[in-house]
Amino acid sequence: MLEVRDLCAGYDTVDVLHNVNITAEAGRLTLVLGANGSGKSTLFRTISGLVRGRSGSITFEDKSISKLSSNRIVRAGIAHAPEGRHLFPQLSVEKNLTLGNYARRSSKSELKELLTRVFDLFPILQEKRSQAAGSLSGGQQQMVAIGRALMSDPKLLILDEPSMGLAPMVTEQVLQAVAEVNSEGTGVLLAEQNAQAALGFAHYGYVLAEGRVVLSGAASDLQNDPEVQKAYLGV
Amino acid sequence: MLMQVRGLSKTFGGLHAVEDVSFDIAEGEITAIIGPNGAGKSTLFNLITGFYRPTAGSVTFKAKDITGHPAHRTAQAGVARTFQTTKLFEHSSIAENVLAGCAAGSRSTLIDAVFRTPRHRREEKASMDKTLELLEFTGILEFKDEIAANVPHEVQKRAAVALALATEPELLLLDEPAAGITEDETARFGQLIRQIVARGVTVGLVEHKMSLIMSLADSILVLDQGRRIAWGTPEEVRSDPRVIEAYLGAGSQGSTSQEDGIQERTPGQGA
Amino acid sequence: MKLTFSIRGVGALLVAAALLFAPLILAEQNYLLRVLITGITYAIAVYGLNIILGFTGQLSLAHGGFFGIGVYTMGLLTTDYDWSFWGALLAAIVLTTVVGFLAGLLALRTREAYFAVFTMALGLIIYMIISRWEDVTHAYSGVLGVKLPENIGPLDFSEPATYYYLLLVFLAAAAYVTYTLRVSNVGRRLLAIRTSEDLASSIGINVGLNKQLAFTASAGFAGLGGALFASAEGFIGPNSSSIDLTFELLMFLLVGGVATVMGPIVGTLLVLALFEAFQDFQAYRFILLGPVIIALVIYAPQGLIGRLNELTLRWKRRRAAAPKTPAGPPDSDSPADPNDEKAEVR
Amino acid sequence: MSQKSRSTLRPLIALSTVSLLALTSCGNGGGDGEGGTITIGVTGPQSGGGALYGENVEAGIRLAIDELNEQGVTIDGEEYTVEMRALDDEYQPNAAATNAQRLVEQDDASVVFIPHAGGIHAAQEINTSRSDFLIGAYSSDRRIIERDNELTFMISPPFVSYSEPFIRIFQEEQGAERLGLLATASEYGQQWTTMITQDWEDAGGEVLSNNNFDYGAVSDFASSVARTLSDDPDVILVGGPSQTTALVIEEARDQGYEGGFMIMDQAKFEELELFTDPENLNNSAGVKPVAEFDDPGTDSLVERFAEDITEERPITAETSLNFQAVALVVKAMEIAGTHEDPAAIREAMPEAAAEVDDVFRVSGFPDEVTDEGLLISDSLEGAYRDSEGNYEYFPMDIE
Amino acid sequence: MTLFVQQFFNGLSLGGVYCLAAIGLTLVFGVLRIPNLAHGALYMVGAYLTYFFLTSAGVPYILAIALAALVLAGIGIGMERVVFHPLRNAPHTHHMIAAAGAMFFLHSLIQAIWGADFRRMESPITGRVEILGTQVSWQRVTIVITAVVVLIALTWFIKRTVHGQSIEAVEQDRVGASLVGINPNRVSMLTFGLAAALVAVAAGLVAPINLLYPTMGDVIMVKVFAIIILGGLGSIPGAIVGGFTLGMAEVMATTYVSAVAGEVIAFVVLILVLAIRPTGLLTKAVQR
Repeated sequence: MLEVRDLCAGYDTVDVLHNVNITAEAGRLTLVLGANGSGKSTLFRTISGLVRGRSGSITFEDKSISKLSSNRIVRAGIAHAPEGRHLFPQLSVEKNLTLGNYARRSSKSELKELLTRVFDLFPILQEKRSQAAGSLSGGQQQMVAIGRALMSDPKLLILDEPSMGLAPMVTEQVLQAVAEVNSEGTGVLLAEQNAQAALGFAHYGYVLAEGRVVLSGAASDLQNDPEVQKAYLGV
Repeated sequence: MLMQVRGLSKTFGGLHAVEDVSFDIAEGEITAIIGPNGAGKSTLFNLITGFYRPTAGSVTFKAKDITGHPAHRTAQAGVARTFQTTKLFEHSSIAENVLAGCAAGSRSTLIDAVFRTPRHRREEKASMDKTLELLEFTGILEFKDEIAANVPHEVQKRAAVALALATEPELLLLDEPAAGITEDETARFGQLIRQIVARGVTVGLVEHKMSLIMSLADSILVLDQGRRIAWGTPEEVRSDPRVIEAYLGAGSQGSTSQEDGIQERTPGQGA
Repeated sequence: MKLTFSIRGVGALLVAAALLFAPLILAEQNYLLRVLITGITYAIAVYGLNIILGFTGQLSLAHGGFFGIGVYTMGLLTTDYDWSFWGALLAAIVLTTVVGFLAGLLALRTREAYFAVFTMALGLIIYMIISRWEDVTHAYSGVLGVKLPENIGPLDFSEPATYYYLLLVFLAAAAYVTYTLRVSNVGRRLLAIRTSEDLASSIGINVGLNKQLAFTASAGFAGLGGALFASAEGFIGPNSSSIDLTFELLMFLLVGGVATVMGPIVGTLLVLALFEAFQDFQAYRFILLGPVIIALVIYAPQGLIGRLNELTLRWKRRRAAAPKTPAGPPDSDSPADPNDEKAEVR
Repeated sequence: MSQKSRSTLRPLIALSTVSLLALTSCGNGGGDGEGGTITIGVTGPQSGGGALYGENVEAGIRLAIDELNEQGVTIDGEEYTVEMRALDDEYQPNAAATNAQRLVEQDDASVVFIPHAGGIHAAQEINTSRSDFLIGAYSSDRRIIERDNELTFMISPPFVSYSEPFIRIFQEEQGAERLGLLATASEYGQQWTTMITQDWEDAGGEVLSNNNFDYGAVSDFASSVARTLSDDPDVILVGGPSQTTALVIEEARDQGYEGGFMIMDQAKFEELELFTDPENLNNSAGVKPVAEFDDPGTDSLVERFAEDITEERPITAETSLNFQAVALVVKAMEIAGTHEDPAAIREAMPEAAAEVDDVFRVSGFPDEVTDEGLLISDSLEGAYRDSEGNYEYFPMDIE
Repeated sequence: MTLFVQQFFNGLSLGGVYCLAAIGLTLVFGVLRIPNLAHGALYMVGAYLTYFFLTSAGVPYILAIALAALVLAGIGIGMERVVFHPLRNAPHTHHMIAAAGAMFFLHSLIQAIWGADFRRMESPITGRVEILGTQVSWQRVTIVITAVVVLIALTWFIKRTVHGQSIEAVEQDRVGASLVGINPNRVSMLTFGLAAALVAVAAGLVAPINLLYPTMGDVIMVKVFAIIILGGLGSIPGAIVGGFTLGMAEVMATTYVSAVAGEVIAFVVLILVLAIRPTGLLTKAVQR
């Protein structure tokens, strides 16, 4: 569904990604592992159009999206819950969520359906629906971020380190929800540092190190691969 | 101990970014700070260098308490730093950048400059000499007249170090010095850091590139969720289960079994 | 580096020579000499603006006000209080410096747009005081008969050319201070602050103190310019402290080149020449000049001198067979902020 | 890279070319040699808040020049064409002085009309020392002629002339006691206020709180009006630009005020009538409308103003007084036999006053030019609009 | 007491006008981080456009204001495209200078078209109404009512419509806004257009009790800056509270202290606020 080929990208004089190749299949959960600074966020930001790639191609459902602006990409069916969440802090949870549907402009009934789906996934958000997003706890904010991405009814959901800064129990909860979304048929591209927990849910995984893919394989295979550890700890 | 950090904490609106962290930086050594994303490394850096004011705890440098001193005073005391996203005076030439570092420590006033007093001329000469020496030392002399924004990233990284060194620090703190440069460049950068230590400047660094850290650091401080979870030599840290857990998640025991289906890729080769 | 300086040096020398011989060339053209005289007093104030805007990157919109304080100190002291020109000149500098210092204490707690708006309010308050405090400033009635400098030996300053040369001395001093700033440690500290306050403080620069000093000096120059203006004109009114003046000064600086040594004088004289030239368009000249200002800001924000400096640098580098230039950043339109990439938890 | 630099340079090149061209053109702005042309210089506000005022002044000068050229101007046996050259000073004193000098040096003007006190004062710093030109001062600030500047003549009657008749009308004839102050807070308004305050009190009246405010800078003046009315005045001093003054008067009437107004000479009845219901102006004293004069040239000028300048607004004293002054000054040139020697022209002015053609006698043409430069007319009158809306005119002594 | 009631209504109508003018400025600042110095000039153009539609085109008053708002919105969008869009990555100094250039241009343009004359725009709304024992003109009542209606409509637009929400979203997080598919370019244009339309309404409302002249916007601009600083740059509720506060303060200071006090109060407030709390009184401490 998503094909990233020979992608190079970076900021100003910094090259972050070097010839990255990644494929995310429809309906599967694809994991991108890597220590921080390995380029996961840049990869995701390039896919969702926040950063322009320098070379290489990105295709989604056989159409090139590497030249599209981010609003076009959302409309094409890719939703990105970024690292740092980037919520609208002073708007209510519900507003944040409905804004997630901005590109889709769904009808009222569809919107309601999508909203119900998010609230089913994260019941706590229903309780807090009229609170300002900025006033929520980190975990709840992460749920809003995921929920907002889901509101565009994406074919591919990109999640960048949803567990960052969260307590282990909350992480568990969030990852469970991601797995649930995936099991309902939405493709997921997930970046995680917390490799072990995530590999349990994933179908396929890539390991990034210093802007390159150094390992890839079925999640179950990666789970106990010492190379993964090496990529993280530089053993 | 050159620097002693005791019980340092910082909360931002209820969130504990750094909590009760203690460690030492020994003179003439290289101390590294590592940890997963969001572990509080940069916050710790900012606390030590006076960009943030700690909520609790103390920082002692050369037996003097510098807790909560503003950044410029910390720098004047002998603690220099670089930034995560390389910061340079990007519209100035590389040489002017380093000169700015010299300027920061200079005592001369506008009066001196206007009337070209002996002190002024002496300092100007000294600054220029020091700049050239530092550019040579960091290996970027040939770029001295280039505008900082236009030089390759590696050169910028080195210029940032030269700039920091121009303030004649005793402790140099590097925030992700190897981010965004290639492996070869990283290796060369490691050499530079060793040379800096050889000059008599103690080095502390935050870094993600484990290859660099493991081969360079004398001691490593590992943070997770704002707390210190390990502090020791590279070997100690590497085998510390808490560190492995922090990085890889619970359940990882660092199994050594290698199974089929894994393609190893060499860098740059592509699919 | 040497070559660059020599090219810039030649340019500076040309401007200096032109200014030096202007009274001889203009001979009986008192009007052009008058434009030059006014221009130079403005330029001195622009050098002041250059210190705070060019060297620390803060946009002060109070400089029309500071100029006005200089104007009125000179104007009132030499008339109502019968001070000598020189005494009043000193008083004007001291007063604007003090006001600048005090204003800086408040204003510099803010930054960027806030600083600009704050100083704009400050400038307007100064204007209000000058235009409303009738008992002291005579408000709109203005002040008549501001003194010219007392003669020094054979120098008779009532002679426009002589007064012109006196102004030239002050102008040269202002330019020299700017030059010195550019190439000295003091200026490097300020420029460091302009590029990055964080980086500046990380190398031990006391950002607050240096900005305070720069703002103070900057106000002082504006006051000096104002005082000389008052004396040159003889009659003064509240307009000489208005916000419009601030914008004119700003335009002079921008056209000439922010943070350059020759920019203020070249920009001031060029724009004034334009204003005079476009007099025939009368009220409608801004239909043309307005877009010119906008185009300048968009296409040549570094100003005339800044642009020339860049070109000489580039030319010089090409001659010196510069080292391979690395590929520039891609022409990206994305709102990406590299800082976000590795943002720490807040 | 080079492409980019070229495009960045273009505006700069354009700018410097334009300015160079402009500078060179500065040099040859002068007349077509000797003999043919007399240039009358004008520097006044053409842009900014005072632009209309400047336009009115220019209109008077232009109309006079057209008329003069039709009649023909002969100096020392030679035919001349009169031209006007006007520059914008945005009401700024120093710009006015600069413009004056430019007009003198580059356009060979020997007379420069300046319609604002600040500009006149600034020009007086140079017109007898650094340059040599005659100032046609259109301002009623008496300090202008008190400076002993030999090359100045004052076109409009000093505003002090209005004080005595105004006070007579309201205090003596109507028995008013309480004077409210609601004029514009400009230099001029303040001077007026100071004068009236003193004279009113000297005559035994009471002056209430000073509520002068800047007519040009306040976005809503209802509160100043309300405050003035709360003191319960019998008569109120108002005045500034006619249009704003009309609104102030209207606001006061709307708030229920029924007393009288003393209208500063900057505002004109004929303009006030356009901006507010004329009934609001009943029981007010001010400047006599130009059209109401029955001098020999009045009707023709009113007509020509409507034809050549505009029909949208009536002609006012700003136009008519400057119209007269130009005729006077050109006549003085003819008598003096020179258009280049300001001192000689100035000297011939008293004599010229009697010889100007009737067509230029419009609204109280000066009968006398005093040594200090004041133009005095015996036929100048003020106007009082009574409670029925009829105008009565009263003589004024110019002092 | 009557004086107070009278002045209260004066303050209310002045405040309403200030509000409408200030909200646009604060919106532009919130979305683009630009202090638009040409805002006063837009106000002036808005007044002239209303005048044009009312007198030359003979359109009814309220419709004339609406048309003027529409045209000015177009001008605002044009200004965003031509002047500010090319400068989006430039330092704030450049914006301010470019805005000043635009301001000078508009002054000259309007003077070229309509001349420097003062113009009086007669409002078809005449007469007075007695409220609490004082006479209040219908025009002022109209100002207050229209201001309130527009403010409510604006709030509804911002809070309840997709386009309005996109403005708020960009204001609060640009990256987040891009990620939900909001085109920041379009939001910039929308904001500029909206700001211009609002300021046109303010100008159209106040024109009948004031005069039209090319520099009429200069005075209001400074006041409006004072208001948005008072309310916190970028805050809509701040602009509303600040607008009414300043309107009321000005009127009351003029009434009970002096005319000069009324004129300077805006600046004094501005300096005090910035001295005490540089980011504005009503802003919450924003996280960095």
